[in-house]
Amino acid sequence: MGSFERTFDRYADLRFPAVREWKQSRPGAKAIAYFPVYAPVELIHAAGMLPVSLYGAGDRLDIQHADARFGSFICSIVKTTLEMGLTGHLEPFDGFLFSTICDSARNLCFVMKRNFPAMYVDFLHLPHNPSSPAAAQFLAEEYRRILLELERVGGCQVHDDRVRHSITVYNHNRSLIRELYRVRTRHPEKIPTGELYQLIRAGSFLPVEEHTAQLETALAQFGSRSNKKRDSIRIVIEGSFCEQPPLPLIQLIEDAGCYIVDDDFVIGQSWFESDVPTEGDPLLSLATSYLDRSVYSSVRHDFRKPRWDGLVEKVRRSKADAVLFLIAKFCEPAYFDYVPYKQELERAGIPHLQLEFEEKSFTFDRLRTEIETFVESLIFD
Amino acid sequence: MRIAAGVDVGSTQTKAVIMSDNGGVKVLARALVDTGANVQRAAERAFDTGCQQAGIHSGDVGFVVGTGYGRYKIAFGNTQMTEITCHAKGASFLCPGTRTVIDMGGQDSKAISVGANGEVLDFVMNDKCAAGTGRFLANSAEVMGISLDEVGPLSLKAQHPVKIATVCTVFVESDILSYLAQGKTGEDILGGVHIAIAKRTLSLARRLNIEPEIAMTGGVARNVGMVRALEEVLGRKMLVSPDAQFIGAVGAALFALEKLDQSFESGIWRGDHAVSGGH
Amino acid sequence: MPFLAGIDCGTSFTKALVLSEDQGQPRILGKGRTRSGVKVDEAAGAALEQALGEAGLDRRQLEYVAATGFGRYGVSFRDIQVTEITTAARGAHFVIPETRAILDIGGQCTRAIGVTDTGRVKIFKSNDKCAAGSGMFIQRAAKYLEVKLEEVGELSLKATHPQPISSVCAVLAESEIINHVSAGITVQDILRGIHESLADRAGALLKRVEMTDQLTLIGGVARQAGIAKALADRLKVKVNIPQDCDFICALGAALLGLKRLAGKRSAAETAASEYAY
Amino acid sequence: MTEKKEYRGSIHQWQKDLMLAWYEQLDQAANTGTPATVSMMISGNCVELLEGFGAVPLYPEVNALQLAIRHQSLDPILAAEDLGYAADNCAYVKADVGCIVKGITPTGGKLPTPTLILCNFVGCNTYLKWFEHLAKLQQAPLYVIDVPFMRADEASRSDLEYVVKQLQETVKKLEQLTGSKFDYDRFRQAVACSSRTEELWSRIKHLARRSPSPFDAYFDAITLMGPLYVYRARAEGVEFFAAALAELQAKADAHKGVYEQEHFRLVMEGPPPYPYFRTFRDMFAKWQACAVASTYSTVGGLWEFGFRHDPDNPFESVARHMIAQNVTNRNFLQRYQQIRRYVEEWNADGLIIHFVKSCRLFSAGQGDMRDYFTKQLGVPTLYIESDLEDPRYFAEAQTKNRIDAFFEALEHLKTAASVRGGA
Repeated sequence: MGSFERTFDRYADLRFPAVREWKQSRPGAKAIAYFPVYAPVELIHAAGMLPVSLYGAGDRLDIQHADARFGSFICSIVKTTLEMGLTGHLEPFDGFLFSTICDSARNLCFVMKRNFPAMYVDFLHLPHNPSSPAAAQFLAEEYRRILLELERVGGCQVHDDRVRHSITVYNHNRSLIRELYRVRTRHPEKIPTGELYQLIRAGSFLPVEEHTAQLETALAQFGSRSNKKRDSIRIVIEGSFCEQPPLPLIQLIEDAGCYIVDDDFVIGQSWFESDVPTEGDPLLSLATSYLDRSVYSSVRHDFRKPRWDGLVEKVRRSKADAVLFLIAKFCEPAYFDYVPYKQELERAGIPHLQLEFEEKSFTFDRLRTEIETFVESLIFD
Repeated sequence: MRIAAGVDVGSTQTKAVIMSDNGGVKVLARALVDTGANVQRAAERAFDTGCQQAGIHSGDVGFVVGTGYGRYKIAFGNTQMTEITCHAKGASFLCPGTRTVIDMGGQDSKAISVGANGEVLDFVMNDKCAAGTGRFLANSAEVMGISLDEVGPLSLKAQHPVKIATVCTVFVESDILSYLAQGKTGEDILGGVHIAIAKRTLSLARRLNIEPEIAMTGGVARNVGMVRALEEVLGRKMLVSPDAQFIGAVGAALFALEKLDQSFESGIWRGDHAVSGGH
Repeated sequence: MPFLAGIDCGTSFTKALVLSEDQGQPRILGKGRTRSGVKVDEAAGAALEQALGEAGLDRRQLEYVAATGFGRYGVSFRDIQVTEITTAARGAHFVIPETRAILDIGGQCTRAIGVTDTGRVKIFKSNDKCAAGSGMFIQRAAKYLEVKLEEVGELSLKATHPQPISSVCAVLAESEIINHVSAGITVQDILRGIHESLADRAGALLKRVEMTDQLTLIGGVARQAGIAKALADRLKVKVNIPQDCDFICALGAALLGLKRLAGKRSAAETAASEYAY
Repeated sequence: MTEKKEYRGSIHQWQKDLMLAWYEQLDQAANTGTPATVSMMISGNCVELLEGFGAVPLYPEVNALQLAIRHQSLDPILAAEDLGYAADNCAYVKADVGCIVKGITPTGGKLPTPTLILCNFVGCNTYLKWFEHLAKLQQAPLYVIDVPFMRADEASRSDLEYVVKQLQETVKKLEQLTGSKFDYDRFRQAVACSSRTEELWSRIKHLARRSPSPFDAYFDAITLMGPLYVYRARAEGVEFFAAALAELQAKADAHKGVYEQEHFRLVMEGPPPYPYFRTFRDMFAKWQACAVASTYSTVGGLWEFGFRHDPDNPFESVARHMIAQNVTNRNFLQRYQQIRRYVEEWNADGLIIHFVKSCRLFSAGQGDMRDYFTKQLGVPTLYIESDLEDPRYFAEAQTKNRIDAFFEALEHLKTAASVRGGA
């Protein structure tokens, strides 16, 4: 699967070669970077721009300026994102889009605004009250506002059909991702998560059409594999929805005796549970889809169906033995959710282990010991 | 004869400097003792040694300013000032033209923007945990079984400096151990350690407007490797006084001299004794 | 009766233990202990030779070697590697069967382990973000106060007015100690204070592993009388300290080895019998 | 002398009595089930709406800070951490949850299970988690008023409509829960009361422009904040703040300041370290440094720049207050400008940024704020870190050292300036 290793090199490359190539081949075309999780990529795509998800800088950039701006107790992705900006790495982008996911990310939005006054920096308010009949209309308005800004930045007019087309394109892309996840849940030995991860992650910077093609090939290849099934436990990973764990850590988890049968890695790439309807007002359709169709996560609040129910369902659905909380250091939403998650898992008799990581960490001895112990405690009688 | 003294009680070492001003300010003596367990006694020892060296009687000293973390423990001090204020003053005396001070002590590191008259314009410090301080170096030396003085020179010989993951002074030990286990050379490991601290220190200093001249003070200034590492990340040379570790005490002594002609009431002299109801 | 070895490669010391099974009862035949240094494999070999010497055996008689601890993957001649948490649970449970909660205060990391009645790990928590509350904390204090590490325990027992240490950093705690000393507080009181703040930090971990009325204390620091007392006083629990507690993990490893070996055996026998059939 | 510098007029006792009366009402509610109580967050609270039901607000934050001031916050915090809360979770939440689990209350009296847990989400994502956990813990109904964050300078039409609709939904919800009809006139009167209280409070804030300032707009303002959030929309509130204004006005006219001699004027950013409230205050008192303005005193509402609730347009003005007129729902750069106005119009010598690890809403990015004020505006700025509830993060020696160094430097600058001025 050489192609995916290449993908890794490309997303690991902080000069964003894929983005530069895309722009070079389309004079005047714009690229918009967005902070992870729930971003309306359809709108950016419909405006003829390249949506790119910023997933921090991993361990490939020393924080030299950003920690003077964001002090102690702030997660790494916030700092490395700003660091990339302050060190010119974000030069290929024409705008940044942030949303309500957490307080640090929100403040980052406005710190970026101050430090890059020439740049289009916007903040999307995603409703936290889906039970209100007014929420959908509000969000549709909010999407419309953003679309107008994008039209201004791109100097273009975006008609509803363009948006509908983009919705269709992304619906297809996400349905493939959902299918890949289904296959892995059934045959984790066929699709090592380290590999799947890189494949999905590629979608954070590749043009969606190109990524969709990759997913199709991969799906074919994976299906035809016949890898030996190891004596491993089946786990669900929860908590890595924003800042991403280093790839070696993901591989280490499998290496230490776990099959990852479901996860919330780069969840922003696959955040609708079913297709977004293409008929009617496309913005309203996207809005209602966020409210009724998007996957749960610690940064989305819907008091009609608690997230912990979502997690327990996920474990049952994927026939997992246990849950591994893989939480980014200083990620407060994930810290908070751990408590009710833990309570509900224990009520349901599902074993779990909580681990903390930082995107920039590169030695994992302690984590390895904890994961192995966890596995040993489940396999040794 | 107008004589004053400054005593800087640091976490590891206590320094005393005796200065006189008869038409020209000059350092009569400098003394250095280990702080050890009894801060008060350390201050006295340093002060007395200083007086002996200067060949004067402690009674000849007109005013004593105490600084450093142990400053409130100096029984014979007339007033106290923070080491930040004193470092700025001392640096611009020993290294004229100083605009930025980078101080690396045993347990904290700080950066100070200094005005033309040695006044503090702005400062930042790292004092909540010992990450990236002189102690970090001392521990590394300890783990590798070499003396602290060898650390700097060795680090200069690094070919491929290793990457140091942790900044925790205690955890760096296990990092070093595993590198040794991987067969990395002491030079490369120390090189990595020095770069790690230098970068951390610089990112602290960046909170200020770093302006030349940059002076390095504190015990770590004696470490050639650290000076080099810092100059590399800074991209420019620094002023390093041979008396770097005495700068706090010198600053204190200079204030003590000024104090000889000033009244207790003028603002800057509001040491804790001077203020009613302070501590 | 098979001979097995468990080897625990810790950061500072490597411990080896040789055991055999005697009428279904594991019996310890020999122990070896050496500084880990930088070459894990050599240290493991040396410790093992000591243990074998004590047992009057030689290496070829060993049927199974289980490695555990920080350097477990570095033991080239191992049959299996298991983490020191799993082995601690097994070992402690073997020596003190009523063990349900284990506290392991290591050089850099303090760990609490909840154990099932069969010696399986139920849940564990470790504070390894920062050396606060680790054994290092005591080592530094001892060094600073110029007392031998061995004396620390006894001294702290003599405390009359323990002085709390609040600093979260093992290194910065020193400056607090400086203040205490210069405030004329006795070494005993300071050491006890250190033990107590250690006990409190450990208590927080132990709560998370559902400790009930007693705990089993292992790891090098356990040898200090003072910490055991501090734990008993502060946490109001019975503190068991297994004798030569720093061999617990090596023992646990050997015991797990025994299990695996038994497993293999029965498998082999069924295979053989089938063949004979 | 520590007593002397703290403002203690007749209103000081009055303030205590008001808060006590509030706790008594809550205790009564716990025992008898009336009045109805509604849990709310301080920031951008809509206490006016509750008046339409004669319901009493229940502020978990107030309980949390009361505990901290009384040095009782650590136990509940640890209790919460035993439940699995992380060291880096907001300690307000941990203290509050710990109290409920252990049955602790600040006064010893009872606290009711609220009729409704009303999460007025104004920027603080922690509020959502907090109230969600409370609802789970207390088995009480939860409703969220999702307030759009300030992404532009002003609240948009769609923002206002969205919040107004939710306020009306809240009314329906409360009608179901209390079984009583919403009293619109009483609501309008409440809004009218608020606008009067706000006018008085705003004038008090402006008294701090005087030199010397008659009160400390950080430490003393906090004593006045309790009544502001609980009684703003009631006659008691108007009365209380009228008296407060009169007293402080008299003090100002007599040129009486917080200290014999006001040596430094400061703007304070960030919540205070409640577990060391007194110690912290003393560190500034030592230098006769007086806070003339603070952002923390505007979490509940930002009134010194002219906003008032509007009885002729009650729902919309409540919505506007929740969206645009409290510091927590305003964006970071708007906070920069708020502080900038304080520094310039209240004529301060420097800015103190107090980073509290609990509150990322307040603290995330304060390094950039420091950068803006020191490098772009040349305002002397001190940045210190601790926490608003968790006593484990206050390093007394280090904090004192920084504060002393800051004032030593400020003193230099002032003397230099006066010398230049003299020459």
